[in-house]
Amino acid sequence: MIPSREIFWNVGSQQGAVYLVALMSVAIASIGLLQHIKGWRKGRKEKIFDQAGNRLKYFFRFLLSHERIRKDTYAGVMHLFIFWGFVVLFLGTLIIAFQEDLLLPFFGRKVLEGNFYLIYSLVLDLFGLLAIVGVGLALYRRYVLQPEKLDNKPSDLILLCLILFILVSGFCVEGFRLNVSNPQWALWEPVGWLFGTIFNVLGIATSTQRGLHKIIWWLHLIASMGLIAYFPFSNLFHVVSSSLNVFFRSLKPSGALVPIDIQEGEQFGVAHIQDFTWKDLLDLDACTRCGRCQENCPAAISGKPLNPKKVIQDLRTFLQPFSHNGVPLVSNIVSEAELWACTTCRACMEVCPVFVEHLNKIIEMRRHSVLTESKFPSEYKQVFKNLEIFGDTLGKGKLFREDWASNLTIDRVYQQNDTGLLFWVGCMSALYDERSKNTPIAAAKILEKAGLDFGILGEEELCCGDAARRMGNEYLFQHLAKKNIEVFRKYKIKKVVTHCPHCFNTFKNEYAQFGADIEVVHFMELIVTLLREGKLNVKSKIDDIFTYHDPCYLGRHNSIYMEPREILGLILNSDMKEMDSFRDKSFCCGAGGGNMWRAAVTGRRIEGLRVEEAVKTDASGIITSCPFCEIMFDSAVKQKGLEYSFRLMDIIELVNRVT
Amino acid sequence: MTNGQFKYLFSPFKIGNITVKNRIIQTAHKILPCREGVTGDQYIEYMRERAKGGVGAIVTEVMSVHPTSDNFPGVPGDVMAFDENVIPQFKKLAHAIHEYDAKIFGQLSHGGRQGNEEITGLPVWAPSAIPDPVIRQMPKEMEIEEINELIEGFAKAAKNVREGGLDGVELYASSAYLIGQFFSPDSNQRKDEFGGSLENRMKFCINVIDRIREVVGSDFVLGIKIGGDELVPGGLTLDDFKEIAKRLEATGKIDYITVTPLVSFVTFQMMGGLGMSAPLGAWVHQSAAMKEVLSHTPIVTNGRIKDPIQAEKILADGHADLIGMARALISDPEFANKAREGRSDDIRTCLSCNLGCFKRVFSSLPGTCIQNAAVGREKEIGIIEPAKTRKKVIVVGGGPGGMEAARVARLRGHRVTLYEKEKELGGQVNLAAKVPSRQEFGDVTRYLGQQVKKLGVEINLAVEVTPEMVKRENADVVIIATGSTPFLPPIPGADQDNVVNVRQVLKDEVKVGENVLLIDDDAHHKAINTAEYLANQGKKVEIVTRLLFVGMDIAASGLLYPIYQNLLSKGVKFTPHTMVIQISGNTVTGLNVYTYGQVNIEGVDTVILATNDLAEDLLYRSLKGQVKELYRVGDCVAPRKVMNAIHEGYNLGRLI
Amino acid sequence: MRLKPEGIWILEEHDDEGTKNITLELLSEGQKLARRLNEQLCVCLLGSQVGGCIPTLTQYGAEKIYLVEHELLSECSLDAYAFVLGELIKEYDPYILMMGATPSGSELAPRIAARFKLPCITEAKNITGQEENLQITKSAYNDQVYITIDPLARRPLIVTMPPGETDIIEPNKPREVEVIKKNVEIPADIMRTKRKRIIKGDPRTIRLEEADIIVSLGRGAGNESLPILQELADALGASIGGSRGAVDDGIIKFERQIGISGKTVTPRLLIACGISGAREFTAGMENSNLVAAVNIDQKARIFDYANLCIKGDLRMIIPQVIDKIQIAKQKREKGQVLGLDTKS
Amino acid sequence: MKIIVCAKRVGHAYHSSTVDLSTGHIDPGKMVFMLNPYDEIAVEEAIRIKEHISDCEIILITLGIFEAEETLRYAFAMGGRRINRMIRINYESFDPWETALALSNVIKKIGFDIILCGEKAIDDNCSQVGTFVAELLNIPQVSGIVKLDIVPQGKKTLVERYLGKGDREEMECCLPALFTVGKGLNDPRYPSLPNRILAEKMKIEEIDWIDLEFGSEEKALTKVTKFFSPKPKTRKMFTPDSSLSALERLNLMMSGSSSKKEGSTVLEGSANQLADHLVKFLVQNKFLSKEDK
Repeated sequence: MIPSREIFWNVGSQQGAVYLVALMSVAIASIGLLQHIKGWRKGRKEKIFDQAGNRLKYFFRFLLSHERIRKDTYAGVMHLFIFWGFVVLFLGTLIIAFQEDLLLPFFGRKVLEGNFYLIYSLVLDLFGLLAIVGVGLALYRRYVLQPEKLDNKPSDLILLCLILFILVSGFCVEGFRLNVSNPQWALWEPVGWLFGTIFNVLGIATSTQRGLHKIIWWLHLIASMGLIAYFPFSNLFHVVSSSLNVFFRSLKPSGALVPIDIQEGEQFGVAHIQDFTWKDLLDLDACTRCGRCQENCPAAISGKPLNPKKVIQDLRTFLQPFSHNGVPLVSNIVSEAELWACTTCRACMEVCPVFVEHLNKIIEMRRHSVLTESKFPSEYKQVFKNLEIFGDTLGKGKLFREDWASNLTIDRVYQQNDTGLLFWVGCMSALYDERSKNTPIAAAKILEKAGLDFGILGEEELCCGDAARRMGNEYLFQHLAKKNIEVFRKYKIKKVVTHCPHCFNTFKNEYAQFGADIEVVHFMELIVTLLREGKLNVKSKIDDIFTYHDPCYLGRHNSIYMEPREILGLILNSDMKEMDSFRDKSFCCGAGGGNMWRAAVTGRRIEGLRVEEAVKTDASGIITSCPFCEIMFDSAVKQKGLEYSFRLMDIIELVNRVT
Repeated sequence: MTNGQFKYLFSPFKIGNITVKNRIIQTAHKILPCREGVTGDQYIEYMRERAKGGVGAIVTEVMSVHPTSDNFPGVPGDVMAFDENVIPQFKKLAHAIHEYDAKIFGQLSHGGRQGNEEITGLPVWAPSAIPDPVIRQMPKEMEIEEINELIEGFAKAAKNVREGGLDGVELYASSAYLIGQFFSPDSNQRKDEFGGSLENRMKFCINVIDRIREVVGSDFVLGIKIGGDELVPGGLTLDDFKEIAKRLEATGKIDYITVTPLVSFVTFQMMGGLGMSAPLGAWVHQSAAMKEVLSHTPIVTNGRIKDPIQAEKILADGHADLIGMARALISDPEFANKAREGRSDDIRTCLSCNLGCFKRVFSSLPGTCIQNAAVGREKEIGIIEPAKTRKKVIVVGGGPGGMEAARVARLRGHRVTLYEKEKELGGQVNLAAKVPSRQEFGDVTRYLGQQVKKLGVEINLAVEVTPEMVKRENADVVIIATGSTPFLPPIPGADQDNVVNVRQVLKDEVKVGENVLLIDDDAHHKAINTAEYLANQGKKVEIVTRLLFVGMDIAASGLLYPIYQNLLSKGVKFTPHTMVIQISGNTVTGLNVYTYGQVNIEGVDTVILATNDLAEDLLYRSLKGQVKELYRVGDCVAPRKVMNAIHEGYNLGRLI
Repeated sequence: MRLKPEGIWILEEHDDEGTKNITLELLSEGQKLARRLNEQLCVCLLGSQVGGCIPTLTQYGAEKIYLVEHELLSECSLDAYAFVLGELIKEYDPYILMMGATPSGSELAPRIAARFKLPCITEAKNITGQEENLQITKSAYNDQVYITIDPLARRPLIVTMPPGETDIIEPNKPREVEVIKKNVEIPADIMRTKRKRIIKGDPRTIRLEEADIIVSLGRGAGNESLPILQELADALGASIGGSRGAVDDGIIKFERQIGISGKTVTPRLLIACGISGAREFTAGMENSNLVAAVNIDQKARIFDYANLCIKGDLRMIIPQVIDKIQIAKQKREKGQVLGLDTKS
Repeated sequence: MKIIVCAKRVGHAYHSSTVDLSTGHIDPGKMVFMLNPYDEIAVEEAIRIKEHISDCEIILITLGIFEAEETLRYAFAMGGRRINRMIRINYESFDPWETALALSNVIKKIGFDIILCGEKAIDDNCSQVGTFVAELLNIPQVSGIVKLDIVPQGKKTLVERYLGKGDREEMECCLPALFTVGKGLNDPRYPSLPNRILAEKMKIEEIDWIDLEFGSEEKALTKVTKFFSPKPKTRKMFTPDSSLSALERLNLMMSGSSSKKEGSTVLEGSANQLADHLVKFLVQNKFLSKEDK
């Protein structure tokens, strides 16, 4: 006997009903799908079909490897099980449909026969089991482990139960079928066989089993069709939306914000939901509420009102069919406290498995708030005015910009004829306090030791505009950027080196938006090159054990993780210690996005948490490579009374000391 | 921002043709012995440390312009600035200071009648044959040729200073030294063109200035340090010095004037005036008075200025243009940087105790600071390096020694726990600071207490430590700083009820009668300050000592002057040369140590012993061999002074 | 009619307690100026029933007093003052008219100047030169720059000087000086502004240097005493200050520190609680008018500086003081004469 | 209601090198320029008044060279469409009198109910122009106000200003009037971008100095002759007289010449007694009787 089975065994005569149910569910699903599309279409137009090949390639890699999802192992495995379980089961169902609706009626042939059928059965059974395990893991995680990042809605339970029911009922049907028809190849359907054996052990009569089979078969079918109908209305829709989001993910430099036209208009940034682009709205839909952003957000962790997941989910309510588009977002949907708590550290985006871009939404809303409404935390007014009047966030003025170099002989580029390299000092280093000047001094000495011809702009430096831009003041940013670019052009500057990650990111990723044509290197990249080329030599090594803090704008925004570790490896005698969160998971210092100038409103201080983490490593000090981080940590270290026992230094100072 | 708090103190200032980065000037002071007539390497390191600490300008120690000169009474060894051999070391010095963007001026002087033939081997030169009240050697009245020779000596020295790369010279013209001796009718009674009228008396000085300007040119800083008031009968007064300053300004060749309290070493009274019993900024009025009469010459004030806020106030009130400091910077070389960075609280404030600096230097010992062990040994022990391995350290005793050890150990990264059996930190320092005129001594506790707290030393107060407790803690290092207890001398009757010790009195533990007899075996502050404490309460006090005079050991610090003044005006009786041999009831019997004659002092209500102490080393002994590393510091080793405790604490902190 | 303007005039300012310090400062500065320029130092005394101020003014060097008393001058009304002062200027033609750069002086000076087209210089630091070449120095540009101004030809020159910049000279004995009493009829319709009331400043937040009464505490008071001392301060309308020790111990903030390294204060009353009186502290408060000290240590140095010395535990005493003050206040509210409970 | 706001472009010196020591001039390159912060408060107050009283016209006036237009536009951007006119008098003067003449001349022609200006300009620190204008227009004025309430009927205002020691004075003033505003009246807003764009497009009416109708006599009353770096003034401090003997001088110095109070005895007793003493002391010295209600 050729192994096979009759598809509508035991239900035969009601096939039509099956198709009717299927049709209904697909219709309902389509309505749901259309609503989603309608929701996305609320947004502005944006063309992102570039690099379709690359996008497709990455999309499949993403699906197959689950690389971003697997960053959280439990969730990754769980998702992998359910995903592949479903993929295979779905394919299996497709094969059946292919056979029953195409091959059999038109060609009178079957594919589910013989060995293929046996393997088909086995594979489907195993993957079905995998999916059950996955769903089990999901249920266990959601309702037993209950990690804080997950918020359980009824729909989550319904969905999981529905899936579980479909899977289990499928196996029940299989078990009944095997028991009643009792084929020789029952063991090729091991899970079904197991279910059948259990039914037999329970002593259910064969006739009863036949009856039950019919009932449960229908239940299984209705549940499955129900799932299809329910699909666009449930979290399961992420199968579509998240996939699309992965495909349409941003390929722009990760540190860059999108410029807006500030010459004309009455309205800037995002005031209402329709001011977002369709991709932004797809983002909202793609969010699976996995909570990883929340788990990694420094604001959320330190008890500030911001929770990136909540922001996305709150905005998502506008995608629903009868939502009122006219509601202003800021202060109605996203509170001002939430809006301004973001440090723009990009931790949320880095961990988001489906490439939701939280940051640009927050910035767009900030832009609206600042530019259109002129509403922002009161401390920022002084910062904006300082930038406008003095050209630096601190309100010190250009005449103080060369003070740090008073003991050094450094060329000013405006006095040079032949400009080589521009060393960009940045406001924080040049102006903040005496301590902050150590870094540029060390940097200049390193450049000198390496015999590089360089100059500084001195009084002609202006703030790069990073702070203004991240605080939503695009007007100020563009104003500053244009002035700086003008100066670059005036002195024909081609290459800029800076040690401030914020200046670095802005020059490298954002100035091109305004026509700057400069090569930008971070000081650490330069040091690594100099060390490799032997232009800089390590003369002695340092005994202390240090830990390294990855600044957000160097690490996550620009992927410079390797250089500092290479340098530290060369200049420290012992291995550096990593903190609990490092590299792409590095925990922000709390200064970014304008929070430098804001008194912490609620919750714990972010820099304090980071310093605690650093102290926990038992290292004797923390090394960073960002003046902002240094200032923040300095205050935290002092506040904790560790001023003398726990050292804080810029990596450049350390390098200067040993070369 | 810090600049806001110190608008003037940290604003740059133009002296002559150079700009100093702030208003803090380290005034000249002798601190380390000088060998072979050139600036010593150790001294350069000492100066480098101060420049690194952020001062605007530094004046070198006083340097000689002639072989007949000895500028420091009783302290051998001046830099012979007139000799070209000094130039290489000058260059080294200038380089060290310039590295930190500070300026350096060389101070030139001739000791005049304060010279010492025993040191120079040459006759003492002076304007007139009138001996100095302290040195008491009859000088030779200088002949015109000798005067001219000296002027050349100044010129040569100034030239060397310039060639050595320093930024300027400062003439030391306080009345203690030759130029000033010419000013004063008290020491200058010449009948020729260099004596008589003020114009004549200033002629020597003016000639020196003219000649130096000829040699160094007009673009080199030339400052002069003059007194403000000689404060001796018949001496120059503030009004006279105002006139002198005016005439100096009129030459147009002087770039700044420093007004110094140290006009004379008569009875060491001026050093007393710099001690902690003098009011803070007691001498500022002199520079303020000069500022009123001068039109443009910058004035440097100094003397009892030890706090940045105080300094800022002086500048803001227009009492001076620049602030001179010496002892404040000996105590904390980082003074300027700490103030500028808004860490004024972290400054180790000078106590004006004069014990590490004046007293030792005048006893021909290398100067130091009782609070700062690194003075003069900056290179060897000045840097506190983090420890290779972090240890668990227990310090028993929160006196100065214990706190310093805890501070340094913590700075090096150790985990430190400090135990103190009293309710507050400070140990015996708290007792010393109870006498009103010694209140500033409490700054030892203030600084160390605050630092250990800030650094995160775990502090346990009111805990009596037992050996079991220590063992239970299982620490890597145990430091015992349990101090001392008073020692009961074997005098018959010393166990009587009316015999008490100094500590009991200062703690107000005992009731002290009206007639008090203090037995001073200590010769330091113990007896005389207790006497002050009691005399202030109106008690009748007598001090007996077998030594030459009461408080003999602190004579060289100059502090005896104000204390004696206070004690004598309150009727305190001093009975030196007398050894107490018996106390019976209200009668104390003494023996003259020279004649062996017996003295009976009757009607004594309370006898107070200011004798030695006994090391409190019980805990140390019981822990010996029981813990991994065991050390002891301060009185618990052998009862001595605060300085020993702090220095030992420092050294130990660096060692473990 | 005289040939040229004569006399250095100072406009007196007073409050309920008599002549204000700013007037004494102006007199001190004016005396020097009058001597240098060989002019007479005159005071314009405007107000209602202000004759009592005359002795003080003569003590500080006034040589002539123009006295105008009028009901409408009882408060410093700009319109009334400007009118009366204008009448005086028209009649006597002074050389220099000095006022304090106080809220009222600062608006009166330019007002008069505009009325008679006179040169006016506000917030002057000093006046140099003479005759036609007077030069006035003032601070400008954020205190980074001083400027010298030539008041050109017209006289009187009107100058305001900021309070607190000049040291007050030692007073002489009161003398007999010429008092010119003027009767000026003030038309009622010129009064265009009217004072409604004075709203008192909050002693908790005003600057310590401005405080009238200060309750100061030291290390001896301890952290736990701050609430009761604050209560005492509130009852008296006083501000809280403290010694360096209290700041070190974190009991109060640095801006409330009195002493060499803190603020120099001169309140009418300073109550020192648990302060030993280190020089550091006393140097910052020794010019206080009255000092009351509470200390547990009989020999505390602060007692040398105090008018009232109380040996005892402030934790016991101060709550009772607060109670007694409250009782006294209630009594007064009931209209009773303020008496004292002397039974113990 | 017609509100006129006088706004000035000021140079702010933030560095000690602003004055060139050798020439005695200030270097504009070492300053930053901005709308005078006090005038900014005045602009803000005008806008706030208009937010409450709709029937209101705001006119900004400045006196200055062409660069002052930028400052004027900033002030305009604060209020946007709420501001009706901008006028620049093309002249620059260091003399407040000249400035006030020009301003009052123009203001008189426009007409007004309230004139608002800053209490002082942070550059010359003069605080005169406002008062001069008030006198020239013969209207009442209050300086340095920190609160402004307009009584709807009767053309009256209630204003408050600081008197020192934290005390404030409440005054009533009839309209039309001029107020100079002090720090603390309000917190000026930051211009929004649409308003900035609008400000760029707005026309500024320019009046030339020569077109003002002055009498021949009316010219500057003062002249700035020199700029220099500040030096603190020497304050008096106790100095022993040189005619005293050396010992007396020394003793005076060593006692710190402090005002030690002599003769007061240290009181002891029960807490209640001591409290009585203290209260008595307070009563005697009138610290309790002079409470204000």
